[in-house]
Amino acid sequence: MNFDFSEEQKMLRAVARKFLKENCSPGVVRRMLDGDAPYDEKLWKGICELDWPGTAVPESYGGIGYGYLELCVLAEELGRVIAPIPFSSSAYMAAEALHIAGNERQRKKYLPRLASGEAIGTCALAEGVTIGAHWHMETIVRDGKLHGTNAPVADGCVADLLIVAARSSAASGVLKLYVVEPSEKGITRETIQTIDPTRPHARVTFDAVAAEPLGSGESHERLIEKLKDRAAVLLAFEQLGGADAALEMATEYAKSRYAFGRPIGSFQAIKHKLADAFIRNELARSNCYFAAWALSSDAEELPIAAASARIAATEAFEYIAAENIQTHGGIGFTWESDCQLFYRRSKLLALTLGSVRSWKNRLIDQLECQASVKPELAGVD
Amino acid sequence: MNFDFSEEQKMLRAVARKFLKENCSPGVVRRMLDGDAPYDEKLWKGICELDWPGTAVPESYGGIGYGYLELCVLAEELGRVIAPIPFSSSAYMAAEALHIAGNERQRKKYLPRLASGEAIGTCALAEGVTIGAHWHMETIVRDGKLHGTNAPVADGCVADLLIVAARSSAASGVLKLYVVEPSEKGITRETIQTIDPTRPHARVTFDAVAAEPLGSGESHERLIEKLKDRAAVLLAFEQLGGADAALEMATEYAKSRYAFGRPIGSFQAIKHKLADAFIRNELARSNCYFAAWALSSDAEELPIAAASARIAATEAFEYIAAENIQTHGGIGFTWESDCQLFYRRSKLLALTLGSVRSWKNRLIDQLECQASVKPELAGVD
Amino acid sequence: MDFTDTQEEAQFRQKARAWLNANASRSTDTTNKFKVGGGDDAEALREAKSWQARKADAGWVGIHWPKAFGGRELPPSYTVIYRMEETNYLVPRGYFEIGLGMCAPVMMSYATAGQVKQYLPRMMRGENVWCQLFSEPSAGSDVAGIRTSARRDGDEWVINGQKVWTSGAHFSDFGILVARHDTTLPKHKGLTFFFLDMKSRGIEIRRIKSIPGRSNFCEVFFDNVRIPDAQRLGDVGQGWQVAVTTLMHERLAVGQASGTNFEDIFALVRELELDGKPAIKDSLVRDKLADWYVRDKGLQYGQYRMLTKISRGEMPGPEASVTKVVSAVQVQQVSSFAMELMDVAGIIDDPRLSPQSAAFQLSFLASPGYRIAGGSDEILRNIIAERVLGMPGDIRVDKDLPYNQLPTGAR
Amino acid sequence: MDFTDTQEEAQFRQKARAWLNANASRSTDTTNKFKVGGGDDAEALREAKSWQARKADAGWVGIHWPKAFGGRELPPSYTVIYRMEETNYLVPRGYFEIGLGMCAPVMMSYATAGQVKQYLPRMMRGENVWCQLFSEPSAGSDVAGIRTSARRDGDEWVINGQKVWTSGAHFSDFGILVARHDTTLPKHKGLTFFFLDMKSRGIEIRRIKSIPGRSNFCEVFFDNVRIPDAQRLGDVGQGWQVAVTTLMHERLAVGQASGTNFEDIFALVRELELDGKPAIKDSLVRDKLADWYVRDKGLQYGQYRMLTKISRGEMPGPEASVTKVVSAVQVQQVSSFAMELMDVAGIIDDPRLSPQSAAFQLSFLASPGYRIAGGSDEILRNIIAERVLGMPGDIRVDKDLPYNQLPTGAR
Repeated sequence: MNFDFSEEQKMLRAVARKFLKENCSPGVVRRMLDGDAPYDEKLWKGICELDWPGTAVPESYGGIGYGYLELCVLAEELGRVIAPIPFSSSAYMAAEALHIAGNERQRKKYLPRLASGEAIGTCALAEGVTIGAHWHMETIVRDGKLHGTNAPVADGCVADLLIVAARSSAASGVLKLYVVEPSEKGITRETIQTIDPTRPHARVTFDAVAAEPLGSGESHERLIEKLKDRAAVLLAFEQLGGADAALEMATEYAKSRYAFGRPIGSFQAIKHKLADAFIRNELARSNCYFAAWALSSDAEELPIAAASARIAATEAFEYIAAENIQTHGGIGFTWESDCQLFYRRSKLLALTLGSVRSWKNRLIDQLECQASVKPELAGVD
Repeated sequence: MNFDFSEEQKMLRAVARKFLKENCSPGVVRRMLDGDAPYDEKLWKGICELDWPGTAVPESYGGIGYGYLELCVLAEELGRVIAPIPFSSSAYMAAEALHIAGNERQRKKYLPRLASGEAIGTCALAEGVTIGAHWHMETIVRDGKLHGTNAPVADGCVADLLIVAARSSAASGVLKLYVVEPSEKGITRETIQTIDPTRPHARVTFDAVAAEPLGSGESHERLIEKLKDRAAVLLAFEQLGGADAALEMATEYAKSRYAFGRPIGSFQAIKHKLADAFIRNELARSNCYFAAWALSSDAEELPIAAASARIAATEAFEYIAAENIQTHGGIGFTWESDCQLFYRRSKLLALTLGSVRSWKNRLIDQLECQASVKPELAGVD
Repeated sequence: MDFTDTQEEAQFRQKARAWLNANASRSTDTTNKFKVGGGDDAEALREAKSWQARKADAGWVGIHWPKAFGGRELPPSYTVIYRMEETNYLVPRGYFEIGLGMCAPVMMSYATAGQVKQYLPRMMRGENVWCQLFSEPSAGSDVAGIRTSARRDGDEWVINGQKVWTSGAHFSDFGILVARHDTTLPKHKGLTFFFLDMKSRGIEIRRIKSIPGRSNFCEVFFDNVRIPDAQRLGDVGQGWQVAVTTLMHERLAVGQASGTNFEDIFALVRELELDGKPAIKDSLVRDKLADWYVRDKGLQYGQYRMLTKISRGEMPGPEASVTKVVSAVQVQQVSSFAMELMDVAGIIDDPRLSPQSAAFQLSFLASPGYRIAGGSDEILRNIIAERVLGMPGDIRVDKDLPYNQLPTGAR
Repeated sequence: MDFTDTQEEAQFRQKARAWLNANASRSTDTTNKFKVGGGDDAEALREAKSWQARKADAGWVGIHWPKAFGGRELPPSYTVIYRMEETNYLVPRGYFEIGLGMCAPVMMSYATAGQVKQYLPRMMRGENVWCQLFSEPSAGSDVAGIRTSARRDGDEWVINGQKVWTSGAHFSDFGILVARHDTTLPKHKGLTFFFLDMKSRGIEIRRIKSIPGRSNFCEVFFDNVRIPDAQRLGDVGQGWQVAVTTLMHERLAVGQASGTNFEDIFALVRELELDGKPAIKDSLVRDKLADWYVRDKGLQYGQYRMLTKISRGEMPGPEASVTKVVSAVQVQQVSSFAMELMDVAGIIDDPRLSPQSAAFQLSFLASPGYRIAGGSDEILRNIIAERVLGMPGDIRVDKDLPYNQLPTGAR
């Protein structure tokens, strides 16, 4: 039993934390809130120099071939500092999509650029989403060309490479992933306003855009599920990191802020609130660890593990992001306070890849499926 | 605006409270837990002498014709003391069923006996309930005779009069209410074990039992809904009374119990818990008052009001019944403590007439219906 | 048990409604409901002042005030009736409530007859806007912990320090202020109460930007601001008692935290689809909707109960804290859940794209403020436990110590 | 990151499993899972003792204890491995855990070599059962507030007072006890620790009946009970420290509150119908199931993390409080919700009628106890906040006062 990260992975964490402390202070994130930059270029450059985008990309495709546990470590650290960079879009989504659905030529062509950070990739998976009364998001392939609108697409305006989920217009309606270069004719990209401007999202419109299907052209329904499961684990680590950082921020404040002649952290209303946050974070951490194991070992438990990690981490981060503001009181509600960074990001991450509702459905579906196969509930045994 | 009980009703409350304090101490309720009596005879006699069972029965049928607001007041007071008597079965259910579904002859025949308390009535409405793997509860009428099993029937073993919901075995499957005297041949009644022995329930089996349909024999689907709505308001008042009493018990204990050299009520963990209970009780009270108005004025808002009162009162009573034990700590978990009386009763009442889930469904159905009729949400305006 | 007005009340309500119909437009369900820091430009202020003047001239201001102070001396329930009616109309809000609800009563109790005559009529007609200067950076929940100092200098007081969360300070003409005149006394005993001209020299006002963006909250800095001793309200050292009575006057207010609530999400789920069915048919949605409806109605009917008390001449108790705790938390829950129902699109807060003009997203960003402003969830639970249930107070380490010897941590 | 045992651990686990297979029957999912105050008759006790003797003889008791004390001196992780395996079998439980988990370590630390030699082997083989006498009617959460007195009389101590919630006192042969030897000292300083023969003259034991019925908890009354000074553990006045270390030894325990949990309700909703559909297709049910699954697994994986720490020789911290808080509350939620799903039939707790032999109803009645016993929800949150997060303690009014001057209310 060695249910923990290894010493090497912990060293990677220490290095990452130190680097991010120096290069991704709250001030860096705030610049995104107050300005128009699509991401922090200096930070992005820095992590590219450290080869982070290539962490889990095999060396044969230009990565450093560390593995997914290392990527989980980095995700957690990036989550802690609410990093304003397109890392998740590029490393968890686009590179993974190429990795699991691309053919050899496509991998050779795109993965090295993504691994080095020279190119930023993203996925546009929104399918059949209706926004408001008029905006139905759906992308269709007709005569080999993409048509339709996709939103919200993370980093859609800056991506050098788009992986788009689109359904063929034929009666079969097969869902496939397509790789698109945004320089193609017929693409319109515009930033849309979201609750977390530190991670900009776009609406991308396709008007007869040339696109190449990933892989050998079979249906990707199951691969997209797999892609989401895998990315969910990494996003859950980002959430876990954010939840830890928000709890630390609240705890520090509760210890140092005095009211009624005593630290507010000596009031049980505050203590127990933060103890509850700690409990949620621990439950999230344990589920995340299990999911990291499932991801890194390509275990059959991945769908269940990913959904569980996602549910627990969403619950944890949303709770403490809100209660961190409450612990701070009025000052926590000001624009100047860093509390809002966690609050915005927690909700953004909670809805990325689908709401917790959709993950709960996936979890129960999988558990039902498992239970109908085996008489007893499966587990690690 | 006079959204409160009248002075006369408050006087009735004061009298009732005094009477019940003297005649329904926790010791009286505990005797039911420890013994086998189906109800407390002395208390039942006492309230019959006060004419409580006839509170809302018109004088023409032997009642005292006060009205439903008065019955709400009594329900709340009986709820406070967790009264171990068949009042709800007889007054909210059987008498009401006769009142709204019976014909003149049936009312004349049965209501005076119920109003005086000379007879105890109850309703057996469980229909299509499946308990465990083998027990499907359903009563059908074949050739004018009742067949089947019904459970749980409150006070089923002591009732002198059963009102039974049964479906005709014909293809129409019309649901009707039937009045049955338990002395009829073919009836078997046995007490079943429930979580609250202070209000015994029975399983009643009908084997070709002679029964008389209430009223003129039309379908009673809607009348049964109405019967439940009306009874729900009264049960909500019982829950409200119980919730208030449990909160008072917890508050008293928290003020007088010392730990760490101070009253435990000075710890925010306890204070805020009980403040939360107070909030729930207030929300329940306000919803109950509205439901009392709807019941007493036969308003079209009754279904919504009844469901709302039931939902709020269930939430309130279940919360404080559990947290009252928690506030007491170990002593609250002992058989000797009166905490368990509230805990058991709160769950019993939560499931009587159907779970809160079924009431939420009824509420939303009604709100949908209302909204599709009116463009704006209705309310008291 | 009924909702019927007395004959007099019904007449009054009818008149109010008639006047409102003639002078304002009715608010429909969800239109124009959400405004961020609405009316912060000069035009909106002018409109508000003009509305207030018409309203005062028509007799709808100071309804329950003594005639001596320019009121109609009707029972307080009439004020509530007018307010209930007014909530159904689109009228300027957020300018005069603090003046009329808190500053006016304290002036009536503590100012001289001459001062009352000088200031109240203009306040009623909206010619002057008033604000309230209590909270400080180091004294939020613990209001009595304020540091802003008042030093006596002959016939004047010299004020130094900083206030925060002062609503509308930037468009206010006058304000009421608590300051500390003696740091060697225990915290509640060293306070003195004043009113002052917000245009006085040495006052600097900065708008506070909050999470959802612009707000009407301000920071107010005092740099040797001079107030005549004649503008002291109550005795020297009586400031805490004066402040407490001021806060009690707010109890007549009808209203909950603004933001998306039951009716908004009810409308949403009647339109939205989930798993191929109308969202309102989904049992999780129904479960939550029912809870929210019941709480919403519980608060509304609770206000009827409060109004009934007021009609009888009783003062409503701190039970009003219930409304604040329940509604603030509910706004956060409702908005958060609505966003979840929108799934990946829930993050979009562009009013042109998101349902109901992104009202849920906006409420989500604004809701943390509701849970803090006007008494945090935690303080209100303390109030309910102590003042309603009679539970013992927290252990106090700050009651009897001289203010300047109180522990303040590393501040 | 893996769940693989080392080669040695794997061998050990294999041996444990083989022995258990040969000596006990495997527990299936929900059968025989719930017993109220199980094994309280003589026959069950005999069986338990016989089982324990076999287990000890086979080397499965005291796995990580020093060889000098009769153990195998393996790393503590081996004890955890054995326990993990044992949870899958139907074996007698509830008799020896306190003795081996709490009394034995304190004896090893504080008793003489002769005493250890005299008592430990019999404890290991189950010949003697031990209990722990800490809680009192007026000292539950506040254990240091105990009143039971210990008066020195020559070479003996005379004990008077009452203990409560003593698990298994009625079948115990020995017990460990904290008592107050001096009421003029502050509460934590006037305590002294002993072990004693539970058959001593002057001890009266009464079973406690709890909400769900019979329990193994007892009240123990002391009327001039005499204990030789040689049975004092630690110095006079050192009782609190000895008690605290005793409580810390419990941390190795693997386990959650018993009672219905995720797997039980998962089985229920796969059978039950709601609104004409399988209950498991209902979105409210799914929402709750998912939460419970995730919490359940979070605790299970948390135990793997703890085991990993133990394997490395680290002592697990007070994080174990998380398991207790989460699982106790969850049992109450799960059982309550399951009853709601059964609708009107949910009140029936006849094992012949209600699903899963009325396990949910029984859990509902038992669950309030889980939230209190072994540290209430509130105390555990304090522990997490203070010891894990490093937050300040509550304001203490009782630390330095002499015990006999502490406020005790009306008692």
